[in-house]
Amino acid sequence: MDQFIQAAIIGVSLGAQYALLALGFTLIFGILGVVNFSHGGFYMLGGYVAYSCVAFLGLPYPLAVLVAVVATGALGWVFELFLLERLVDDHLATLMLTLGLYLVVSTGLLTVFGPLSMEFAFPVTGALHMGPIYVPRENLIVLVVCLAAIAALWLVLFRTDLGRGLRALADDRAVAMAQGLRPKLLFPLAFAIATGLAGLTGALVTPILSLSPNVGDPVLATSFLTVILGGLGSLEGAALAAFVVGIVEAFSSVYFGGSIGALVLFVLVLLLLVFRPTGLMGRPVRGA
Amino acid sequence: MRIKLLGWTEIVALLLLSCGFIVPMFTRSVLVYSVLNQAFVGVIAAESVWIMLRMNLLSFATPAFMAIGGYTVAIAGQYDITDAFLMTAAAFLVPALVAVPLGALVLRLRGTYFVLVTFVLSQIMQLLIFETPGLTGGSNGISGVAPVTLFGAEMGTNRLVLEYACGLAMGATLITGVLTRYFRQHFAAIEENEILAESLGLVVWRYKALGFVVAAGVAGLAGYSLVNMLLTAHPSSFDSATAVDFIAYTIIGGRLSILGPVLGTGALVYATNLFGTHGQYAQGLYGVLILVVVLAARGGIVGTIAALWRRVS
Amino acid sequence: MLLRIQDLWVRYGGITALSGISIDVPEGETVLLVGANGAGKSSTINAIIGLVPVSKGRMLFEGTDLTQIPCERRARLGIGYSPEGRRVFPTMSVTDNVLSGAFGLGRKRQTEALDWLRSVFPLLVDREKQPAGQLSGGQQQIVALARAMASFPKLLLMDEPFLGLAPVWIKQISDAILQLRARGTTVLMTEQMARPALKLATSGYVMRGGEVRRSGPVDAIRDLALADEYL
Amino acid sequence: MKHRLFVAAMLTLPATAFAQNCEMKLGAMGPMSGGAAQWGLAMNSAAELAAAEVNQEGGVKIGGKTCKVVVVPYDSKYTADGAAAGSNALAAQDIHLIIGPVGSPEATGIKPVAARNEQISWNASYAKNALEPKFPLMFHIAPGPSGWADAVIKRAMKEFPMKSVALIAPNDQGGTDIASVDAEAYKANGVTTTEEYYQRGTTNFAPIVTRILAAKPDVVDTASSPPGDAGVIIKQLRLAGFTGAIGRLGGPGTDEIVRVSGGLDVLKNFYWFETVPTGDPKVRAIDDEYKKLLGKDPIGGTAVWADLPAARMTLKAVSIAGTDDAKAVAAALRKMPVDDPNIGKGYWAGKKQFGIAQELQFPFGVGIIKDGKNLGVERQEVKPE
Repeated sequence: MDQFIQAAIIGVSLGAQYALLALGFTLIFGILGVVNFSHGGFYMLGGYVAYSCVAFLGLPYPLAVLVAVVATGALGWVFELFLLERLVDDHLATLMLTLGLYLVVSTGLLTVFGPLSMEFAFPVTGALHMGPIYVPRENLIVLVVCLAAIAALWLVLFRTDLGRGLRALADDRAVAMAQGLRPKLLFPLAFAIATGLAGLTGALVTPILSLSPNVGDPVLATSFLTVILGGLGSLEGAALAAFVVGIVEAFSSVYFGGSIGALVLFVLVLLLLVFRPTGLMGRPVRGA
Repeated sequence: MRIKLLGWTEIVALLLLSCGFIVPMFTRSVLVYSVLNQAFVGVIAAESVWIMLRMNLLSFATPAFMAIGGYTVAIAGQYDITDAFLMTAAAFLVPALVAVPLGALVLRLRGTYFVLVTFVLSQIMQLLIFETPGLTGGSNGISGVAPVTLFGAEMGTNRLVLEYACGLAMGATLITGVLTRYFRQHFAAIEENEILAESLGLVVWRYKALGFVVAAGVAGLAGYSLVNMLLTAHPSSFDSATAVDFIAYTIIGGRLSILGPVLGTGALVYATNLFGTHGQYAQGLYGVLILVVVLAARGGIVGTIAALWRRVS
Repeated sequence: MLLRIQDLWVRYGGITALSGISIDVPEGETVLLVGANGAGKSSTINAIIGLVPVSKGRMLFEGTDLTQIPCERRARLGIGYSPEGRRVFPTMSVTDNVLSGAFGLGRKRQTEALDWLRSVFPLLVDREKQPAGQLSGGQQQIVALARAMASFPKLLLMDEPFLGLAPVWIKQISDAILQLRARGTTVLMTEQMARPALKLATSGYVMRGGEVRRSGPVDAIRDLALADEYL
Repeated sequence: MKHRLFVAAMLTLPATAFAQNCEMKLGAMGPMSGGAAQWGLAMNSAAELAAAEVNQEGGVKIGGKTCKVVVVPYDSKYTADGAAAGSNALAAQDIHLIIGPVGSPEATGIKPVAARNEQISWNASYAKNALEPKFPLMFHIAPGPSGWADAVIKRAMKEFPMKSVALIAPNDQGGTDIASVDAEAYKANGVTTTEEYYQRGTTNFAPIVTRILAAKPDVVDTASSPPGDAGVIIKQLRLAGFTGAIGRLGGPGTDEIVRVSGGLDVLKNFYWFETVPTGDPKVRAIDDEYKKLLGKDPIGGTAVWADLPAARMTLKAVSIAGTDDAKAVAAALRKMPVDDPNIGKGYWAGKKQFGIAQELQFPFGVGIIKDGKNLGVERQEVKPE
């Protein structure tokens, strides 16, 4: 029973982390129709920017996280505006562009920071123990930030002009443009929000886990899984699916082991897609 | 209307590939052999991706079917079955057969859902290999695969291996070419607008299933060629991340014609080898190359050549 | 003249959709484009709003040539657009749909627009939170109209507003258009159903095969327009 | 003829080297990007240092001439295909001697190809078939766990009494080939073992940690998990309340583990295997020498020290053989005594495990951290087989 409760707690904390990543990923897909292969790159970049701020500039950690969000958001904005925007309707071209960016970013980080993991610790450590059950304090902070980020994103999307504009462009690009909504203004902003979220996750999670130039690879796979499960382009779906993926991963890893645990997760996603091809809360699809 | 089995693009592609038989007459450079060999494997895999792209489906499942083809041959080799014709047939048919039930599951999905589910498929394949050490050698793979035999003679030398890979690539190109030519209009209709095609009476699922199954078989040939080149079937050869390479070959080459996967593979395999000796910068250079080509050459290499041709003439 | 179209040509691939039409929309009037399917009505509207490229010709809106201006900036000049088939944003609420038509105008003007539109169309209040995709066709047409009017445009483009609607809805939409016109909005609308549309228009153009067949005050074109309706 | 030149020139362009007066190229191969990048970059650093040392003296002696040594790195990406392609790419530059590759998949991939290309390769993998008698040009930089696990366990048991141990490693060849051998060694010492494999790419080990702790082991051994992973595993083990000792019978990387896990206090009780006795100031001096000769810091941590003797011996063997022909160099190597100025005296080993004595066995190190205090790395001498 203790193990069961522990698995549930781990699942929720994994879910919070996955939700932050998946929200950005699905935002870019839902609004721009771009499958962002560089998502993991922005995650790593967020980690390294925060690390550099703490280690070289001596900034306090929360400020470093903020800088990381701004920096990754700014890079995302520039990348969308100057490169991606030119080919934004060609899904294959954008896939290749984001892939190219990922390779360049990870090589850049490897060159600048070297291959080894950094010494980058979360300022809050320790765990709350209740008998055999424990909850790491840092996970609680990530959970709180995650919920806050989801709330903030929701407010932006559903309570501001920017959000209305983005959703309109996602629903019907041509008509939205005819209503005066300018993709060239809004798409870079959407991309920046999403990459900023990835950067936020990186800045928050890499000190808890580890920071090296290859921690971005699994991010893409996890985001993929979460977003398919949740239904493409659906924010609520992505958030829900992130917690489902986290909990399934936690339980299957605890009860079946790491390798089979991953298999269980993949097969589950495959089955869900077969029986419910649009994911938990998906909408009809765009072309690939 | 008469349906042509092969067009000039397919013939040019086959002629380009046939250099695998010609080059060994002029050089014995191991690098030339190695680059060509990798390119022949890549071309087959990229053609598998290309078949699916004809129907507007982007598939990440290529490494999974390559693994099935490659391991089929490697396992058969352990039982001393090495005949070239038999193995080629098996490397095509086994993945194709596996693709039948899989296709029934995944072809219901369209667009990005299809992209993502095929990505999941190749991840599952990796884990299945790890979890079945008895059959596949698990994480160690199967090494020391016996070389193929053609009419009982072993194809052990570098040159024979290269020529065999070339033959396989031409065979795969022929299969791909005939399939996409014969069903050109059907595929084009599905690519253009699947729902419209269906409403006009085209039995869409039949052609999609056919394309998927043949693409799986072609990928199996790529896996076979790879195993034959390395004499090893190893899970790292079929990593799901390699799917991205094959897609890059196809898109960089251009999706307009079968020349796309052929030229794109040639260019990128050459670049990979060129960059490989730059150590840690290799990946980054490859990334820059992709960015530049995608931004500067709309429609890939083939699209750019076509545009230049139109301007000249 | 609010909008003056001169010798407008539109080609899609090998097909010529418009072959050199000229249309004038005087300020304050309601101009009707009638004709059968494929006559070129929607192509004209789409060319004005910028959804299809123009291959030749000029479109002067208050003296500015629209062909030089990208689609997303034309709305800012004062052109509202209600597309064929409504095309409301299906996942967005009714209110958000309306407000998306007043993007970037500031909260004050948005509130003003919303209040006025709600007074004209009570439906917008009753269904404010509902996703627009769940509404009936007639309700969606109201939303599309309100969205187009949210920026108080000088010129309102309406592409087939009655398409697929029951008579009771046609009546409601017609009333709504009259109310908008009372506010001084100039309207350019297309319609296959000539009969109800002619009641709203001040002048009109009968189109066939991408060309203008006859133009003039409503009474001058009525017979030809009605003949086309039954084609 | 013209065509032949053209074709050859086009296709070998990456290999085009403008032959200087006299130059010998030495390959350095391994993963230089991705998760295992540091091992490949360490190979490169070791090769660079050995080359710089020899070049300081003028170079290697080939056929009466003294030739400058140039290192050519190759990123083999931790895959079988990458290493096979690398062997060919290096062969095309007329390179017969390769320091590397690193991982088990790479070792598997390069074997037949390097044999075909007649190249010496020095793999550092812990694969169960890192050497095979049918590939006489293959050399092994250091023994796998079967060569040292027993000694490390015996030393650790003195410090940390244990009855049960849980081993954790990635589910691919780089993990399974080591953890399973480690497990045998533990069992031979009367310790019960459980093995736990995770999917490479796992970033959060909390669920696996929960699973491991359910069996209540005395000790958890992180085997060959990459240092970044091992650091996270240890951090999360401690967070979950695990107080037992933690072992690492895998590769080097303790400094990195200390950094990632959060310091010595978190590690608390830790023992690990070092390929070389890293506590020895003579061994540590290698980094200073690198900096002096090459003007920058070496990349790859302690792995550089472990890879260096192989590179040095290879270049020495070239001068003895008077050629860089692989067969001649291999013959010279086999006759050479194993003795490195920094590491100390060692032996040729591998006969017993692989049937071919082409493995360098040097003194190695056992490191102990007890109650949060680093007791340093003890030198463990080795005996000939």
